[in-house]
Amino acid sequence: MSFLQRQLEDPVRFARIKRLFYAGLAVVAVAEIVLPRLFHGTESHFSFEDFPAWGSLYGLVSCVAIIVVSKLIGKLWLMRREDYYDS
Amino acid sequence: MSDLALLIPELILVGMSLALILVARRIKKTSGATFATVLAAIAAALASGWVSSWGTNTGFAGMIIVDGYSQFFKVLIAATLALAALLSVRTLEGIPRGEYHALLLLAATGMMLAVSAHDLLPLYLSLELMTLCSYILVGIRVERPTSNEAAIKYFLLGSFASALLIYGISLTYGITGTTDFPGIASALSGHGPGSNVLLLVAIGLVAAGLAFKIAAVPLHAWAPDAYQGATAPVAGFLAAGSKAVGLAALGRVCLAAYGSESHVLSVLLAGLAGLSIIVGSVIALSQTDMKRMLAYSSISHAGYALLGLIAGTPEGASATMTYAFFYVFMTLGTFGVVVALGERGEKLDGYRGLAAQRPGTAVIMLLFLMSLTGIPPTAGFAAKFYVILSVVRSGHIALAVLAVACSVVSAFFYMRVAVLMYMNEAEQPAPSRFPAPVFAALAVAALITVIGGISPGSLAAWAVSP
Amino acid sequence: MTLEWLHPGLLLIVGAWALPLLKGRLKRTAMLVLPAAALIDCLLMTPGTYGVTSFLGQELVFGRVDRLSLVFSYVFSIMGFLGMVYALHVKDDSQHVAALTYVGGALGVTFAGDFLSLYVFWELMAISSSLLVLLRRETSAVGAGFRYLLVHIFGGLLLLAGIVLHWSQTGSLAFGDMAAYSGGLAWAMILAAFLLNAAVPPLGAWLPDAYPEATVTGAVFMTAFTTKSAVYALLRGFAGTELLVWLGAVMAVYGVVYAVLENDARRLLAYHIISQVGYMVCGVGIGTALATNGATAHAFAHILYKALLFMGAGAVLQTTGLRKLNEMGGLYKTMPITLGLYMIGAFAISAVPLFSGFVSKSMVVAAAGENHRAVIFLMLTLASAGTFLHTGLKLPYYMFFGKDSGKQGKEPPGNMLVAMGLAAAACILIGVFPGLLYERLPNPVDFVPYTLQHVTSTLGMLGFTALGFFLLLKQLDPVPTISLDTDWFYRRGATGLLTLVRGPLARLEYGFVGEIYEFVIRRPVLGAANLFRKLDSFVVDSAIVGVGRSTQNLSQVLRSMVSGNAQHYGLIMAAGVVALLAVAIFVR
Amino acid sequence: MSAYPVLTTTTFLPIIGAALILLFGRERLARWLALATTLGTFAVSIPVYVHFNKGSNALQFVETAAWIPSLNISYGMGVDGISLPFIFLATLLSILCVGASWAAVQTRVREFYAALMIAETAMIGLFAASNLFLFFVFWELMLIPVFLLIGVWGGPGRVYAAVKFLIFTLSGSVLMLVGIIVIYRTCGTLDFKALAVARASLQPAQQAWLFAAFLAAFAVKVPMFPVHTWLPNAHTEAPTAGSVILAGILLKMGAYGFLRVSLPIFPHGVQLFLKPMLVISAVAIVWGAYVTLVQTDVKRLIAFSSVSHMGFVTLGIFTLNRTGVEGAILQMVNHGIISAALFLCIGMIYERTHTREIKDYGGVAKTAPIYSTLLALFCLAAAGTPGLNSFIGEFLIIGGAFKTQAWLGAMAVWGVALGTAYVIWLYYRMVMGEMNPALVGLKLELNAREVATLAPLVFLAVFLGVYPDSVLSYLHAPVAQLLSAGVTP
Repeated sequence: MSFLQRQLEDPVRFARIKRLFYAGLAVVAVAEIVLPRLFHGTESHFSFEDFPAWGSLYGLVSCVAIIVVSKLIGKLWLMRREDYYDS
Repeated sequence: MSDLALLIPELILVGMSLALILVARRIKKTSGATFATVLAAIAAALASGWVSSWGTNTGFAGMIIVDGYSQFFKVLIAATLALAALLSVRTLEGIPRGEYHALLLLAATGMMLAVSAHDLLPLYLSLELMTLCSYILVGIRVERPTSNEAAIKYFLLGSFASALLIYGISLTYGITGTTDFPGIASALSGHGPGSNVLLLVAIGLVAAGLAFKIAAVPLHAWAPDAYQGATAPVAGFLAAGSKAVGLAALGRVCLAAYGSESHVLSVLLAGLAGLSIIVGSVIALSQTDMKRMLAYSSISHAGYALLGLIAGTPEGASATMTYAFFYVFMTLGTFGVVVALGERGEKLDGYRGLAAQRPGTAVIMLLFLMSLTGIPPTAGFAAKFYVILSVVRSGHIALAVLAVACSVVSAFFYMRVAVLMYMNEAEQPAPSRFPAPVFAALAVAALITVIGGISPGSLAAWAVSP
Repeated sequence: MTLEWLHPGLLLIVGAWALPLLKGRLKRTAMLVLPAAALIDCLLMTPGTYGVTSFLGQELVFGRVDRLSLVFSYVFSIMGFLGMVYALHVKDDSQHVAALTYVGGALGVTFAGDFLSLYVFWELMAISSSLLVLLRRETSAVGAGFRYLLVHIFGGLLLLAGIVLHWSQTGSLAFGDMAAYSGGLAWAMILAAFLLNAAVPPLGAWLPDAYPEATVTGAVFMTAFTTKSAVYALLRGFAGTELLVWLGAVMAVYGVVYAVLENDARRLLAYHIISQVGYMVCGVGIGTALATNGATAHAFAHILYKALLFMGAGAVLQTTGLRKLNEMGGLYKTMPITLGLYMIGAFAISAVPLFSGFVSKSMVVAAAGENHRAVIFLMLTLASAGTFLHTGLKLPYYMFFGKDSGKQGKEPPGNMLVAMGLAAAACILIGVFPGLLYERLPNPVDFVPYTLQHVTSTLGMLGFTALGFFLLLKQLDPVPTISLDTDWFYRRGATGLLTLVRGPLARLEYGFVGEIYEFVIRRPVLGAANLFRKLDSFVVDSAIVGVGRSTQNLSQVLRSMVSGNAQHYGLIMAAGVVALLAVAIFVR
Repeated sequence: MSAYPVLTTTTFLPIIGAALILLFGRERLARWLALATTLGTFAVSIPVYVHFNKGSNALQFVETAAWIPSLNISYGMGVDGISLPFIFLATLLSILCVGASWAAVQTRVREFYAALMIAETAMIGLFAASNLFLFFVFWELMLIPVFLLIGVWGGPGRVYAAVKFLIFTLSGSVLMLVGIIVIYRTCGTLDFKALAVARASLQPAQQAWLFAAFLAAFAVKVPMFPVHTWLPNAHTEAPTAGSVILAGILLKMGAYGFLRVSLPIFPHGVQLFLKPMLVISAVAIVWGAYVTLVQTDVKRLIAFSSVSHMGFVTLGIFTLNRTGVEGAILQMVNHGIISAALFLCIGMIYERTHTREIKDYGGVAKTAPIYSTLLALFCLAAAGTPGLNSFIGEFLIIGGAFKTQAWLGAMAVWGVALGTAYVIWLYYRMVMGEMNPALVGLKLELNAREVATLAPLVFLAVFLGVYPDSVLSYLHAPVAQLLSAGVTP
């Protein structure tokens, strides 16, 4: 299975993988905007789903949101916990 | 037939006692005297049966009556005498055996006369005979100061009581002009109950005099000291016999003579009974001397026995008779164990670890204790059942509850002996084997205690009130 | 039990207890044959009511066979089979007995047509599953198992109380749609009991507490049955309960949020069980045909891929003994097959098109959309993004890639790989041919998962989630390895956020159930208990014993009054006589 | 119907055995005599179960003989579906007691087995008595043997425990004696069957007092809430056999008294006292469970659990509906089995470790798998796990309670919850977890005799769990009769 290893450890190849990844993302986003409208395949329940590249945006936002919020909660908890353990 | 024929049982006892006194000096071995006494007791019992088989008779101008009631108690007294005599073999070192047994016999004679007395005067005389003998019996161990002290106290208080009794009798005579029971009854039937204060006083005094004999509170003070001072057999003899006789006399007086004042009587007796039960069982809790504890227990038992008489009915009287009968055997049995253990038996601590050393004795003792507590299947339970039944019949349910409540208290001190016997380690060496007569006495007592528990009915046909 | 119908649960339970008698190859065969037989038994069943017995004047139904119970029975017995394959190498008989009993209990619950038999199997599951934890035999495991057992017994009693109350109110033990009794006490208690087993917060904390402590193979079983049988019970009794919609949605997010902070591989997955069950509970709550179908389908798919994920994590734990993410890393070199199979599971749970999660989860989300619950829709979508973030990216990244921890893992035993392979195959099969699953769902399906918009938006979402992940990772660490960035934090002298995350927070999560247990159950109960004990000995007892004591004291007093000299006695007597006379005269 | 007086034989065979043991019982012989007696007793009782007619609600195998003609009190025996299970239990547990004491009792063996046999007679007789007088006689006969069993062969605090037991029980029973006498005075009979009719002559107020009087006796024996404090001492200090008899049978005597005497004879009294009885039963359940939770002594823990469990029984009885009462009786049997089994288990391990402190145990499972398994079974049974015997009993009782008043049911469930907690917790601390160093090297595993002793109880716990009708079927007729004729004034 040295193939995967090579892909990951050789910086050149790794950089290529990253470029492919970004390219893929772009393709996906575009596809999401274009294809449904092209083929009239929209069966969205909510207006906000019709926003261009809704899925991609929401994915990004929610990912960030989750990480930040969770860490925030973590922090808040920590404060309380520390008090808790001191008392 | 001659009036004397009615007194055959008494005559037998008197005769034997005289014989013993005559040959007293010759008697070296206890067994002879014991044997003679037991023989006389048995003879007297049989004779009383024979005499009463002629039906109810009065003699000596109606002063003596022979009926089922008297016969019942006479047999009981004979049994008391025999058991006491059997138990005495252990405790006669340095005591003139002949006189001792003669005194027992005379006391028994007095008891028998008392139960068949049908007139206040012979009642008084026979009770005096009994009491005088018992004074000496209590004090017979001259070498012991406690014994003498006990005798003196008993004598002083006893004469006080006799005075009360005779005073009551004289008052009664003053009111009714007669001392003979039917006479009194007929005289009283004239005026309404409670009308005559003097009569009430008379009744109170007579009741007090007789209550002394059964050691009912508040006339109980003599009993503990007397029992403690006396030898165990004598104590047993007093506890059993004196109580039986006192109850018999009370029963007859209440029913035959003062029947018309039954209301006052029942209140008096209820008071006596209640007080005796409470005081007896409560003070017994904190005793350390076995005989003293039994004295207090006998006081409370006097109270239980009195419960039957409160009703003032024949059923009540027969309940009391049953109680007295069973009580005699269980208390004599208990004293018998005390005797059997000798010095060790006198103190409660002496019973530590007895079960491990003498299982048989312990079991018998446990039996008597159960009976005294009133736990089935023993005679004591049957007795309690009868008296409480009669109390309930007479409507004093509160008194019944009090009685059973106190029986719980009594359970505490009786079972403390069981605890000592079974649940403690022995501190003293095992008691020596006890002589055959004592064993016989215990066997008889135990047997009756068990039979009385298993078939209490067997006695009922026989316990007929006057 | 009627002859024409054999209860698969009974088959497994009885078989389980026969297992220890067998030896070697024969035993291993039996281990596989039993669940296989159960599966065949279920497949051969035709809808109807079987195994009806009368008891206490009530009718007990051990076999209510309809589309709903059938589809659950299929997946349960399949899962039983996979689990046994995965556990084939384990030597400890009692684990197998417990596991098979557990599966049998789940099947029993599935086919129970009345509350009494439901309760019986319910308790059976609780006990056997707690054994799967206890049998790891480490102090931490015993503690967790004991807590797990207590929690479930509590739930069981809640259920029992509800059942008995329901029985005494309606006089019937039949288990059906409870909507008619909605709002009643019995209804509430039964619902609460079901929710507890479905690990709905705040009643769900037992799950991440216990599952990571279970045996490697036991955990695989546990992921499948307890929560999903609860989902079944909810579908059966509480479909369309509005409360469940919100509980489910919250649940879905709750699990995701906790997963961020999680450092223990199996506990992270455990939180994702909660998140995933959230979808099902939400579906049950929405209660439309599509929603209940979605819940059922998702349960079906979830059992398979979650088992696969736990198998993967278990394989790592088994071969390397590692459970902390920050200790792992670089395992892709030595455990590529495990990695591959795990990723299939990860894609499935993340609802990547062509994987089972995609075709099931989307039904629930669509149902939420269908009856215009925008907030729910968003929450569920967010949760699925989070799912991908952790199960699909974070976990594999730290476990298999990331900085090489130097731990030399090796591929797990063959039977484990086979089990994982089968599970993975199932995930793909369902993903590619959703019809296989759809035609077995309780309600007729006209749902098409593969629409352009759906596929593209899903891909977009997943892709950009990944983007976000890598961006934040970059922003977090100059060097793309986790342990280095901790070094970096230390060097920067910052307050060591991650150490805090890994220290107290980990403690918080390990302690979480412990805390609930401590403050909600143990302290108050034991406090009251101690109080009562004191009262019992110092008040009640001494009150009664005091009577006796006082009697004895009275006796002492009276005794001391007995002086022993004659004149006092005489005085007493005289007084007594006077009293007697007074009474005599008075009472007339 | 069998030819010979089966009940009398069953009842008095043990006492004959006791006599034999006392007369010529060398230590070894005493054991064998006792075993033979108990087995024989069980054997002669078999015709009762064979010929019993479940359909009838009347007393069966009736034997009567004149006893105290002057009071027209007769000796009467007879059983119905309510008393039958307890005769079975008594005869069975006696055998197990002999088995359990085989090695445990080494001092004064003769007296021990004699006391045990007398106790057995009392137990059987109580449940077989068909009139109140005999009932009371056996009731009291139980007192002294158990008193001795606790006080002589018991643990360190045995004397206090024994005396406490004696005084508590006696205080209750003497009031019952007065009650009996009052009944006799008013109704003129003490025969249960006759009383069912003659009770008409009891005034409501009188009935209330009578109920109170009998309550005093029964409540102490059960024991119900405020007067339960003798129980922990007695159970804890008693030797294993004593604890088994206490928990297995003696506690049932009180509850049985309610069913046999109070409900049929004082309907008005029952109605008057209904509320308080239900309340103190519920209190007993919760109170007992709480106090149990924090016990540190194994035997004491199980003893206190009896308070809670018997609370269930009285609760069931006073729900006065078929479900509750049948559940209560079933639960009496169950508790008899389980608590006896638990005491046996504890006794067996105590013989090896000589400690009753829970903290001295732990990790027993590592060396004693069989023991741990059996104990687990009984613990689960005690916790009311479905499939084991307690479950159905508790289920029915709670059902009955909910029928009466919901909050009672809630209390009961709370009791079950706590019950489960303390049992499981006990098991967890004793058997699971790390091995207690003090136990290392001890041979904790059971031997064949002990397994044989527990085996019947294991069987019963499972059998009654899956087939409770085996007991319930006996109850339907008499309970129906009790509730229709009895409770309704």
